[in-house]
Amino acid sequence: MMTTTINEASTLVFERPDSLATCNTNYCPGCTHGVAHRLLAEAIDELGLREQTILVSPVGCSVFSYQYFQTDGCVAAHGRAPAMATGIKRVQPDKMVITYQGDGDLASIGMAEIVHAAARGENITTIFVNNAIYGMTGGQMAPTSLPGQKTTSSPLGRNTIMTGYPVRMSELLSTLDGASYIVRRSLHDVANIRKAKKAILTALKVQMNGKGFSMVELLSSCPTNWGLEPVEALHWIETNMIPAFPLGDYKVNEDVRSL
Amino acid sequence: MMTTTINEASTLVFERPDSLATCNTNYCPGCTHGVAHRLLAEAIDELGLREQTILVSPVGCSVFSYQYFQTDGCVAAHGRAPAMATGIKRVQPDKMVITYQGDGDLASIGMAEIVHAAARGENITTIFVNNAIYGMTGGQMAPTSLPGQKTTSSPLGRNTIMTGYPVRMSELLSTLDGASYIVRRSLHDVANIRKAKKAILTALKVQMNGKGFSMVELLSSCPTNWGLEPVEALHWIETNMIPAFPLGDYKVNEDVRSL
Amino acid sequence: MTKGTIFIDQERCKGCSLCAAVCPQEVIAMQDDRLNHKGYHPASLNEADAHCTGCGVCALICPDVCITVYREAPVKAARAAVTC
Amino acid sequence: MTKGTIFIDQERCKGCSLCAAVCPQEVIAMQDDRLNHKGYHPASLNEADAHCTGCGVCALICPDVCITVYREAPVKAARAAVTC
Amino acid sequence: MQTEIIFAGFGGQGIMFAGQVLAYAGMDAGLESTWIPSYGPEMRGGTANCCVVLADRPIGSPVVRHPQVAVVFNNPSFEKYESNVAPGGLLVYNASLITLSPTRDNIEFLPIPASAIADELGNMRLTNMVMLGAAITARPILGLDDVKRALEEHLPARRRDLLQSNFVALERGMECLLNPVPAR
Amino acid sequence: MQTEIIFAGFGGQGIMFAGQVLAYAGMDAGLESTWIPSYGPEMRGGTANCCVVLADRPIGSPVVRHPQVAVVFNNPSFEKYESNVAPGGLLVYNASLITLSPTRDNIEFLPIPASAIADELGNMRLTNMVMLGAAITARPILGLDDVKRALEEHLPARRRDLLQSNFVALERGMECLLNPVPAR
Amino acid sequence: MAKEMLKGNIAIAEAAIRAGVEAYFGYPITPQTELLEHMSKRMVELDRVFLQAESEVAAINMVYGAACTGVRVMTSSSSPGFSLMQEGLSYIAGSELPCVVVDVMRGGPGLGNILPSQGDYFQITRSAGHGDYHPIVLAPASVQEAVDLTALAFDLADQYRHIVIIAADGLIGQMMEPAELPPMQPVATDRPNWALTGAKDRKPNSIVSFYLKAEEEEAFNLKIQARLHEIQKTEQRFVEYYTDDCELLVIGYGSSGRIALSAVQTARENGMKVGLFRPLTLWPFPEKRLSELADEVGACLVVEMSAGQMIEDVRLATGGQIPVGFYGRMGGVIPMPDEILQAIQTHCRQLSQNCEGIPTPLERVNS
Amino acid sequence: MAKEMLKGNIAIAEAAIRAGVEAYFGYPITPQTELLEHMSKRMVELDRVFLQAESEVAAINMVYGAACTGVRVMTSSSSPGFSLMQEGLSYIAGSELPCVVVDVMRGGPGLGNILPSQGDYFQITRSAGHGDYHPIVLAPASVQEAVDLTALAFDLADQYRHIVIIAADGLIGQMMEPAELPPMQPVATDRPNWALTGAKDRKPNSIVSFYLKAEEEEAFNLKIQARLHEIQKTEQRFVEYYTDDCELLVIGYGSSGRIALSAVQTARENGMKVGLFRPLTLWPFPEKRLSELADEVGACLVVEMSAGQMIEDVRLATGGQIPVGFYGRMGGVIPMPDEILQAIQTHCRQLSQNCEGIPTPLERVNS
Ligand SMILES: Cc1ncc(C[n+]2csc(CCOP(=O)(O)OP(=O)(O)O)c2C)c(N)n1
Ligand SMILES: Cc1ncc(C[n+]2csc(CCOP(=O)(O)OP(=O)(O)O)c2C)c(N)n1
Ligand code: SF4
Ligand code: SF4
Ligand code: SF4
Ligand code: SF4
Ligand code: SF4
Ligand code: SF4
Ligand SMILES: [Mg+2]
Ligand SMILES: [Mg+2]
Repeated sequence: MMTTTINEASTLVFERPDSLATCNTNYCPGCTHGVAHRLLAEAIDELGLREQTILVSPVGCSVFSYQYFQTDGCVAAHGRAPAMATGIKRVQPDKMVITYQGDGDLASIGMAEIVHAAARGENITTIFVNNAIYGMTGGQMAPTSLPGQKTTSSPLGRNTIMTGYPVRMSELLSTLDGASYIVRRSLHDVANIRKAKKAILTALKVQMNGKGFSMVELLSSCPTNWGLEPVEALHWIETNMIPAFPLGDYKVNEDVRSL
Repeated sequence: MMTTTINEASTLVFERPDSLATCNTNYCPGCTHGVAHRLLAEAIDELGLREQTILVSPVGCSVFSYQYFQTDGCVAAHGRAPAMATGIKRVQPDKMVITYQGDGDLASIGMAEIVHAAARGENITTIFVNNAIYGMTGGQMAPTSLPGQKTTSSPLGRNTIMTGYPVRMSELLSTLDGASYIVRRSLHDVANIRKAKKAILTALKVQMNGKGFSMVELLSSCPTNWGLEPVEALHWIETNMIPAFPLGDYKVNEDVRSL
Repeated sequence: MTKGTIFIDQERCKGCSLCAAVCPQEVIAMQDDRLNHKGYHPASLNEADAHCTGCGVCALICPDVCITVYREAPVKAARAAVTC
Repeated sequence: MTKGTIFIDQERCKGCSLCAAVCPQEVIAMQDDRLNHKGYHPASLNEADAHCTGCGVCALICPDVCITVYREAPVKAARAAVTC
Repeated sequence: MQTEIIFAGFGGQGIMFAGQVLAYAGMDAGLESTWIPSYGPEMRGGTANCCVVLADRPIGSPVVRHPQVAVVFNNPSFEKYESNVAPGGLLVYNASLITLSPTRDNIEFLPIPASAIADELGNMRLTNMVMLGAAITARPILGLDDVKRALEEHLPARRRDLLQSNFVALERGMECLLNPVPAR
Repeated sequence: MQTEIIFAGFGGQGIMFAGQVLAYAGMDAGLESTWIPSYGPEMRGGTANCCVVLADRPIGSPVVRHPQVAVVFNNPSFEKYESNVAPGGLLVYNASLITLSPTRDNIEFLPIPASAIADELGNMRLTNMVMLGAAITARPILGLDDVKRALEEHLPARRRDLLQSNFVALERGMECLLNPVPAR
Repeated sequence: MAKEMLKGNIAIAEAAIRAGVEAYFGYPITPQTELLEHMSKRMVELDRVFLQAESEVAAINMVYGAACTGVRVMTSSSSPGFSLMQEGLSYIAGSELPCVVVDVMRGGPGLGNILPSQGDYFQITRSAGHGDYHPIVLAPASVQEAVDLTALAFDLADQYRHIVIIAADGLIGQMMEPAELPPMQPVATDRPNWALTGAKDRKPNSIVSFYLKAEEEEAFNLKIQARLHEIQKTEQRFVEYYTDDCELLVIGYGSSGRIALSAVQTARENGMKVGLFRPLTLWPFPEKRLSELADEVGACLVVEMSAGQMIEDVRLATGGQIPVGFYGRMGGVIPMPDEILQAIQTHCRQLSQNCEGIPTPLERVNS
Repeated sequence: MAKEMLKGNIAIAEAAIRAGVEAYFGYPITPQTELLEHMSKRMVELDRVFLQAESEVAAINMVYGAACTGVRVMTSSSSPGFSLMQEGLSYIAGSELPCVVVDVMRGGPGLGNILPSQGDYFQITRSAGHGDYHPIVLAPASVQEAVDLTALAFDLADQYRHIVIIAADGLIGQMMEPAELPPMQPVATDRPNWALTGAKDRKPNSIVSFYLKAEEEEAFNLKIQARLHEIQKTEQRFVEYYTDDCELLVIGYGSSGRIALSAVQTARENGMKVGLFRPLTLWPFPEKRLSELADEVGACLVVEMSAGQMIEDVRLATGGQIPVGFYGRMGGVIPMPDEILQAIQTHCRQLSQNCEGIPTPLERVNS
């Protein structure tokens, strides 16, 4: 059936990356976790790291991500991926250790572990998928939820007087000398997806070259718990999340620029 | 015996603050925890807060501090003082709730709790006594220990490649919108002790006026575990700690300046 | 304008319609009349008009990596264009 | 120069000698020859020369708040000076 | 007497609500009544199902492995529950969406063009009531009036306007039994 | 046979080391031997003490409530342990620092001007060896040579240079028993 | 008030509100989350304290703080989150503070799954953290019982200045069932004299969980033990069915007790002399009554959604007098009435022959 | 190698190093800290992994990660820190990973104090976290035994892919005693096939502790239970003294067992027919041998530094055959030989009269 649509001169210009497993994901329609997965898999392929990569999945909607990559993997306790990754990396410094974490996982319960991994300059890479909500448990407020955002645990909208303001992890982690590469990107359109991919490549190179802790924060959608259509959800990232979480490079050490 | 040394015209110009209990402290000779205590007690007296203050002591050398103040007090689990204080403050918003924490307590095991208390803009005040070491347990390395600093758990000196760089809490917490007043002071000489006192007064006023989270970081000595005479220890603060932990105001919200 | 085409794995598709939304040529349509086995209305290339340029942005945004892109063009140039 | 004096609670004193170190008049000495009940060599004001000005910096640095300061001066000014 | 009914389909097809209406009706009719959602691995997958048990004595397990009645709205659910229904049981299925055909011969099959009917009534969200109407008619679980009363009392305020059309949907479901689509 | 000795004084007075030397000597002499520091609330307070047990059969508790011998270096320790020593036991105390006088009459008191002697020997840090020398002489716990050998084998390298003066200190402590200071 | 269809999680939350809970701190976790979500709505409406903590560790320490002020305070979680509360619980116990904690148990160990389980029995009843103490543990078997025991939990917590844990599971938490809520209790306005309310016109209060001197710590522990002893004497609670003339006594708590009842009823209908003993308090375990029953019955069969944990308490209570059989399912599998009925039949058969044939728990789960 | 005076904490650390531990992660806490400090020196010398974690929560999860790579890994703490490790331990058990954890127990509950205690027995043996499993638990009574059991711990952990906990206390951790260290073992270079070493020339490995489908989670649990069953059959360890002709059997583990020996010896010298049973494995509890002994002796007396926790295992093992007396001290108070001797005398007297007079544990601690 494929062949019918392809004439001789045609060349394959885009296909599924090898490091991405062929099974279907459990993500909801239009959830950009899937895009984040693809970008990470492409980066692993392009750098030829599949056979030396160990992925540490979080507890969250991406709890299954270890199944979605053709690499070794494990699932950490909620929020503890950076500690688990530290254990793996310290005994196998030659392996690539990557944590993939949601915002509830990384910015709420896992705050101490991510801060200290960064402070130690732990030579691991963190893909931080910030969708401003607890997806897996059904849309409760996250430390990253926006002021006024209605969630199942802030039914009247996030009240800043009672619950404070969104935690901006990239800014926070950038205060640590141990952090070498901390950037924030977005997955709301193709141009930004391209930028995100470049950042992930750089982050992995940081680890390959033993330059210390690297993190790429990705603004991601949760159509289901935001109560939006997938396309609307991408607009919501652009119009609501980006102002609260400005995109950009928050920390890029001298010796990383060259990479 | 006193009277013998005092002639008629003399007036009492300095005495123990009322909020400070009369018992001896368990601190080592020359430990500036004692100075921090006195400053806090004076501030409580001057603002007339003794009868509405609840002090949350940490686990650390200052675990007994609840005994040293003539106020209500409790001892939190190691690192959890901000969470405990939150519980107290939320049900009694009219009371003054103060946590007193060491650097191991606040910057290591208690990282998540202090960051989130600040992020929520919790209306409490934290006195953060940073002596770059775990005093109570016998001088192990803290996240705040200086590069090369010899401790009982870094016998060859803190190795930045393996353990990273000192965590600067004031800088880190200043990235949070919920934090209203974050400053660093030192206790190494009288001029700085005076400045520290003013900062503590301001921090308490921030809470009195419901302006949100306030913290005063105090660079403090640990002659015992630094292996220095008390006087040398004060010099060590000045020559080694201050360069790593610059003194200053890291976050002073608009509405706090007026106080 | 280069000519291209895409192949959509319709059983993998979750009908989120992001591809349709981003296609500059507007040649992707959602099949509202049919459900795939997973119960979604899959996207499909509007074979009728052959305006697909093989630009690949549909593939770049597809969260479920359902789309394979082909293009009538020398490999290198092509790859460079779509790989992000 | 105002004249003042201090009273040191020598049983509370832990002999850290910080007060002696900061006293501008250098009128505080450590009693190396005697131990208090806690086993420390307490500080004491050198009563002999009455150069204590009551400036209070010894009291401000004493970690154990052992020192009370008196000064021959009107109360207000005095307080202002030592309270920090 | 104890009857166990499972409702299964895609999220958004009103599965949970159909079950709750039945459970409420059971309670109001003085029966013991339990409702429990399946909140297993499927959660994310987009399929939803719940189990209702009605009985005249305390209900032990609100969860059942082999329900007497399964009301299924889509192919995956048809596959899953055809095999689970207790022998002699009933499988009510949404013939407008379900393309699979029955394989067992020791249970009864009741195909209902529910989506089509709902479409006719001008609101796809009524599919669940059509199915419910058919189910309670095929098995004397509860009277139509019990269910209507339950709807009346428990339909959330924001849905009140739909009360009448819900009633109609229930009736249309009931009518299907007068001239059933022959099980293929 | 089991002997329990407690050493107590200020931190920095070499309390712990004195105890360890005795424990080592016990081990080398083929006895069962335990040493344990008191690491209780006092820790911060600046006082230090440890307990050594020597026996010819397995030692049950390395901690004892009523030691046979207490070697105390300062007033607080004198107060604390005078009452604890087992009846018929011995209290060796540093008469140069301790100003308190004995109150019990069912134990033996041995005042040693240890600090004075150490001062004489030109190194206050030898106080502990003077006290140890006196203790082992007053009670036939171990021979002086056992202790000397223990010192020789276990004195940390950085302290090696002090070996001889440590020996002297031990001997001076022993000599004190020839002309003891009368207990006041 | 009339009965309504209530979801277990929400019923517990609403019952706590009506019992006058003034502060709730929690963290989302399935299958408990609706409890937190209901609190996020209602507590705010009522102008009481609701706060989603950054973690279960923070939540339990917030509870610790609020409890210091003498108000009724509560948190809830599920197995992994409950594990994270162990240190905090020990501190609260060490400070003699009242609080209520709900554990809606799920499959374990580890991340396990979100399905019903009773695998936390040991952790809840034996050792909510380090040190010598037992929390009071209440185990509801229906939504109505969840409502009733929640009210009781707060009363017991205040009466004994002790932790009360409601041991529920995914089944109780997720199901809807008709239940009647009690009327709204007024929130207590006065504070106990030990509370941290500011040292106004009184000596300062302090609340700590440490006594550096061994003698003092022991004295404190003896005080706790005396209290536990008192609780053991007076608070053993249970429900029994068909126990007047039974040969086989089935024993189960919470969901498994509830399901076992169906099996027992069917067994009775088939003329088997079977009864059911359902503990309401897991600590103190209702050993008095159970040991009495042990004199009357020939054997007992413990049913749990675990590999066999409560069975130890049953064996301790029956002290080897009678054989103790076991039927357990794990990892979110719910034992169905028919399976339990089978187990009952096997045991009855073995009873009529020799009792020794009854397999030990481990053999049972392994077979 | 010759004997040296070794501090318990340091002996355990050095023994672990010689057993080939490749990674240590820990957090300071008295009375365990010397263990961490020794590791900070030696592991770095040997170019192995030492890392002071930011907390016990982080430490156990670092252990989790390192264990995934198939190396010998260890952490150590004391009671409050051990409580913080509960979730992580449950994950490790749920992932079938080997590791060694040392708990140098101190007085509790709460912050308690830093003195010796055995108050964590339940938490260690019953429920290191949520879910159905027991870690293997070894209890040394001397520095030499601490050395020997540490080596054993790593072997058992690898053999069973299971958690092994060394249950020590402040006494064992802080005391110096002559002991002989084993020679240095070479560090294993090969990795098990399940380890996460990168999917080179093989299918990807994954290590998780969850099975969302109930049936799969149950299957996994049954696998664990089968393993535990195996361990129970083969690994029960204990030491007994004077048990050939004794009427009263004293039972104690670790420090209290060691101290009890002095009392038993004195009792023997006074002609009392008393023996000592000292479990080396707390889980599996040496029930087989103990129940044999129960047939021979008239009563037993359990000695613990707690309100009575192991006593439950003793009662389960002796199944009501004989009265079980108790002598316990808490909060850092160490039971002295003379006190235990007294308890022995009381019990012997009661034995010669009627056994019923023996007070229950709670009565005992309260009296
Ligand atoms: C200790 C513990 N607490 C709570 C949970 C429940 N839980 C699972 S995922 C999750 C949050 C997921 O949110 P996020 O990290 O933002 O990931 P997302 O699903 O949004 O991608 C929570 C609270 C848990 N599994 N373990
Ligand atoms: C959960 C837990 N872990 C570890 C400890 C041991 N501990 C007590 S105080 C302390 C650190 C104290 O250092 P810091 O907070 O800097 O206070 P300081 O003594 O230096 O003033 C530690 C690790 C504990 N009590 N509880
Ligand atoms: S719940 Fe949200 S984050 Fe989770 S899969 Fe669905 S859309 Fe994505
Ligand atoms: S150990 Fe250090 S911090 Fe603690 S009291 Fe002594 S000097 Fe102060
Ligand atoms: S490749 Fe470009 S043109 Fe072709 S369908 Fe995709 S987006 Fe449209
Ligand atoms: S983006 Fe992918 S999943 Fe979404 S509709 Fe297009 S092809 Fe289907
Ligand atoms: S008051 Fe001033 S002058 Fe007097 S002793 Fe103190 S420091 Fe010296
Ligand atoms: S500063 Fe205070 S404690 Fe120190 S010597 Fe002077 S008086 Fe004594
Ligand atoms: Mg999220
Ligand atoms: Mg410190």
